[in-house]
Amino acid sequence: MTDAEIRQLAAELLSDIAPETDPSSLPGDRDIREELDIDSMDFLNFIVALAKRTGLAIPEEDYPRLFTMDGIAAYVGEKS
Amino acid sequence: MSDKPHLGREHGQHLYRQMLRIRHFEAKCAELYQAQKIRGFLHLYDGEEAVAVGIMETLEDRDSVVATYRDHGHALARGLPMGPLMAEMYGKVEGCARGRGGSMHFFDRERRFFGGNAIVGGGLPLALGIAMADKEFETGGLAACFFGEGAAGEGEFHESMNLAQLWELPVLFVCENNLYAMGMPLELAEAETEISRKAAAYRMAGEAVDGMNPVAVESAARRAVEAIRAGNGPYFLECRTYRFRPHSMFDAQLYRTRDEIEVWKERDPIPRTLAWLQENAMITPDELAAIEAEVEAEIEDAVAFAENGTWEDVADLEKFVLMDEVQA
Amino acid sequence: MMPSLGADMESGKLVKWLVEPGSTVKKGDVIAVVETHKGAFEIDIFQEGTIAELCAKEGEELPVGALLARIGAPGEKPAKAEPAPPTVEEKPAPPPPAVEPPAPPAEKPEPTGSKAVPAKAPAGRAGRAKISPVARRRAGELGIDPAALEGTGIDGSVTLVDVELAASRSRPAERPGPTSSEKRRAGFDPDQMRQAIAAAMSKSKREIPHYYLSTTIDMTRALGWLEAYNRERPPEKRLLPAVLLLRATALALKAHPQFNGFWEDGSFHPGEGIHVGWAIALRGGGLIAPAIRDVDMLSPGGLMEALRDLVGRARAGGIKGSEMMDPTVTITSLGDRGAESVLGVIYPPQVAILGFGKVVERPWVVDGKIVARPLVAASLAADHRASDGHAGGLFLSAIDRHLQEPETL
Amino acid sequence: MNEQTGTPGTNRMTYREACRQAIRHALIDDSRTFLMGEDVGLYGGCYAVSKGLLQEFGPGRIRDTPLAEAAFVGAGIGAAMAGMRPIVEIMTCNFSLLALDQIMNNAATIPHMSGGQFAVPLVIRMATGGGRQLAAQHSHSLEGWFAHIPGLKVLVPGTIEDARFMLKAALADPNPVLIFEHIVLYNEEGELDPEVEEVDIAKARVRRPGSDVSILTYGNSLPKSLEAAEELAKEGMEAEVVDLRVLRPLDNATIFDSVSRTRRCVIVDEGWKSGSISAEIAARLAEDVFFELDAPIRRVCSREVPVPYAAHMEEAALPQVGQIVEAARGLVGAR
Repeated sequence: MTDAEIRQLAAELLSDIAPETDPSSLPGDRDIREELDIDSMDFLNFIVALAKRTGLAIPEEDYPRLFTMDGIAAYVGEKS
Repeated sequence: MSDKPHLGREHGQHLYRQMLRIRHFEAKCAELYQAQKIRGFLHLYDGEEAVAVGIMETLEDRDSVVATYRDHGHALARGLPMGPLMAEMYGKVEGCARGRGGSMHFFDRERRFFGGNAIVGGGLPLALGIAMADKEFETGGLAACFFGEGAAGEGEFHESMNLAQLWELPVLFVCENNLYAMGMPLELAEAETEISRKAAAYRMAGEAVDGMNPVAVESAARRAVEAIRAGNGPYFLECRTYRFRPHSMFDAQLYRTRDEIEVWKERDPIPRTLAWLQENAMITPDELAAIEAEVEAEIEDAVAFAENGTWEDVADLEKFVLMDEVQA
Repeated sequence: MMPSLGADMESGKLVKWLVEPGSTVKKGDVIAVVETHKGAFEIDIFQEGTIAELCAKEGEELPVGALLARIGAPGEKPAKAEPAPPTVEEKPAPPPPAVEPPAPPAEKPEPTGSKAVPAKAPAGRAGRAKISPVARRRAGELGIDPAALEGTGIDGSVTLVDVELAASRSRPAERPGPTSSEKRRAGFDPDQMRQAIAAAMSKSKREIPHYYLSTTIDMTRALGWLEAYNRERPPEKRLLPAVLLLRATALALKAHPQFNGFWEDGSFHPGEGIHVGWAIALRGGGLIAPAIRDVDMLSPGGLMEALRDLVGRARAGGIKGSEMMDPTVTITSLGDRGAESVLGVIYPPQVAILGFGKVVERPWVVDGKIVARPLVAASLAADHRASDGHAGGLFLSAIDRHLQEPETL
Repeated sequence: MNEQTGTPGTNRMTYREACRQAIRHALIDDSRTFLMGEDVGLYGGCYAVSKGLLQEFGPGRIRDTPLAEAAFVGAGIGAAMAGMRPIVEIMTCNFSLLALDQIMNNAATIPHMSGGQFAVPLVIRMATGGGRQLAAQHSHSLEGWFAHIPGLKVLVPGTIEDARFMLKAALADPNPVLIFEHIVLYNEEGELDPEVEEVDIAKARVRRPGSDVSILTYGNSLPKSLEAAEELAKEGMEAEVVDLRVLRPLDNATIFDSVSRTRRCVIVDEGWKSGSISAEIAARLAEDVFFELDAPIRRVCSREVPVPYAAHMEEAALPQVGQIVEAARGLVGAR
């Protein structure tokens, strides 16, 4: 997946969780949890979905790398 | 009327004109009532004109008048302009009470006309209060209070007579004794039918006078007013009179005979006064014609004034239920 | 009798009899045709029996209520041709075949003297529920059927508070009529929810004498256990710390039941089961706290599933009314973001609410040494009518103790 | 000045003294004002309200009248129409019926009927109410009757402050104003706020704020209602006590506001229920704030009997604290 595809996927998954937001317009360095007001359950659901779509395991200790769009893009790009 | 040798030509004509104004005005009212221009109760003064005219001749601007529901004569003789009176009966806002009172409730603050009162006896206490104010403010004025002989049956009459005399208030009580309280004959209503004698019971000065004779009424009223202004307290005048027309427009007159009415009509003050003026060469045919023409013109103008009047805005219905201020 | 076929019908003309004396009739049979100013109508019957007599003649104009025919019991002989003396009536006239509901059964007399018990069945007309004007208006606004609510007002009437409470407990999605889809999302109207929260919280602060306790809990062991648990599992099987907080609280409640239940009618009523209301913040504002039932009996994995399901449905507007009514206690947890501590407002008629702040790394003294530890501030807001501070302290301690033994959760 | 003055030098006084001070100051302030009525002078007033005033102001300003209610009330009306500012005292409101023609047919109607030409700036004071074992011709509360009549203002001072200052506002008003002083209140004593020098005669007042029920009342039922509110407070119920003060025109705004907040209402009125001011208030609430109500409106009124003489019977006939407490308590249901 390209960087853009990863970002697009992440935005799609996030907008399922926070339907009233537009994650694609989010600056890449902002904490999605703050910006999209998603809590730990939402975040976990995002991880579940992301793992399913990318086939990645995403252990818990990696969660902090997935708090920003830039982080997600880098993480998924690197692992896949 | 030889007992009034000093009646001048001008004054005699004036009395006649005043009575004629009332008579013809009311004739017009009766006509307009049947044409449904005037509604409600309409009580005509026909036959009693000499009383109002004779009394009012003796009053001054500073004096006050409290009238009854049969108040057309009082108002006209007091000098209320005819147009607003007619407009009042039409119910127009240009009426002397904005069309609020109608025939029975003429008011005119400027001319100290404290209203036609449609509660028999209800006006007497008001006259007392007005007289108290006259006394307090030392205006020298008096309150002339009209009522019928029927009022003598009311407690308010007796309370007021007593209090007026007790406090020596400047009140001229004018009893218009026309023998019937609506349909109730005096002799069936009162144990003492000489109403003026009731005044004596309260130690009040008083007398009975021929109410069909304006000159007699006037001269008695002069004596009364003089006594009151001298500070002697109230004075009681019983004016014996008669109304030729029914009590109101819807009255079959079952309580009196046509003959009785005819007998009284021979004493009608208006033709009698005219006859007297003519006998004594105090009026020329031209002068008479002029008076009649003037009166007719005034009535015509009054009707036109009323016809051209306007209806009060319904939005003002509650206006003056509570007053915002006391007028100066 | 001549039936009233409309409010404006005063009389009718009998056009035709379709039965004759001796005819057997049953409910629903058409027996005559009546002409009215609105046209001809067939008259059917609500009784069984035999036509004893036709009293009205064809062509006759009769007022509403006039006798048309007499019906005897099934099998009864018709009257003889000559008219019976009018004073001798074998049977009372039949009831009019109108669409009146049967008279309600007589209410059982309420036992007198039991003043405290609100009369449940109102004594109003025909068993109609008593609903106060403001309650009726509010219920209309909220789309709630006030007649279905249990009234706590005078004479068992449904009052404003009853409606507000019901609104805050149930999903007001079945609101009839057009809705402003702009404002509504996932079955909740934010304005209505705000009103419901306002009502419930106002009532709470007005009526419940709260007391507050708090303690700081070292989460090292719990989170360590959780990390190990999650490490072996794919994301969808992993647990959130909330599961441990829920379990620890539920187990502590088993030992401290005075915090699990309701204050009603002037006394404490323990809850049947430990059903924890989990406060869920809705996206864009608002809050609901539906129950996770029998938390003490669920495994961590089962609880996590229940929690995920509940949060998902809450966000989607699919909470059942019963889930709103069930909680015996409430927990509000701020998760991994937000404030460090929270002091809750009890949800009446519950008697306690637990508050957990976000987990923070702070200096902590362990064995005389200052070390960094993940800590959580746990608070208890409890109804002083139902319990006292000492018991509350013991309860909080019990939660702490359970969190130190995560493997037992 | 006399035994009702209270402690000299302080603002503590009885309701009676407050009424007297009000009259006294009115007479000092305006030479057009005088007091007129039965036994207001030599006798000092049936309830001793005007005691001492004859000596101070003389018989021209303190006028004893014969027993002629129609004449002296009517004279008051006439004097008011002619520029004076009379205070007419009717010994007890039962006697006002002898002057009802004057009050209703003249005072109340002439301003409107004359098309606004004649105002009637008159004050009529009368004693009202029961509780002194004066039996059925001296104990009734007829203020509600008079509140029926357009053109009148009807005041019911329930506090020392209102007794002291309502008269001034009434005399300043261009309309006929009736003031009903409750006979039981005359002996009530209280402190006057030295800051207060006048009161309005338009608004009801919340005498005790509360959130759970509104008790709407006036006159001698005010202290009873305040006492009832204290009782209720012990049970955790906060009653708001609204002193109506003015029965005509009723202050709808304050009444509606209070009931809309508490959503429950008890009206306490010493008048009878049938066709009464309490009925009027209940009707207005039903008309205008029906959808704010959370419980039926309750009324605590006098029993529908002529007030009897015997103490226990009189007590049973008049509204009492216990009934008010019970009525309010009954409104909150089981919650």
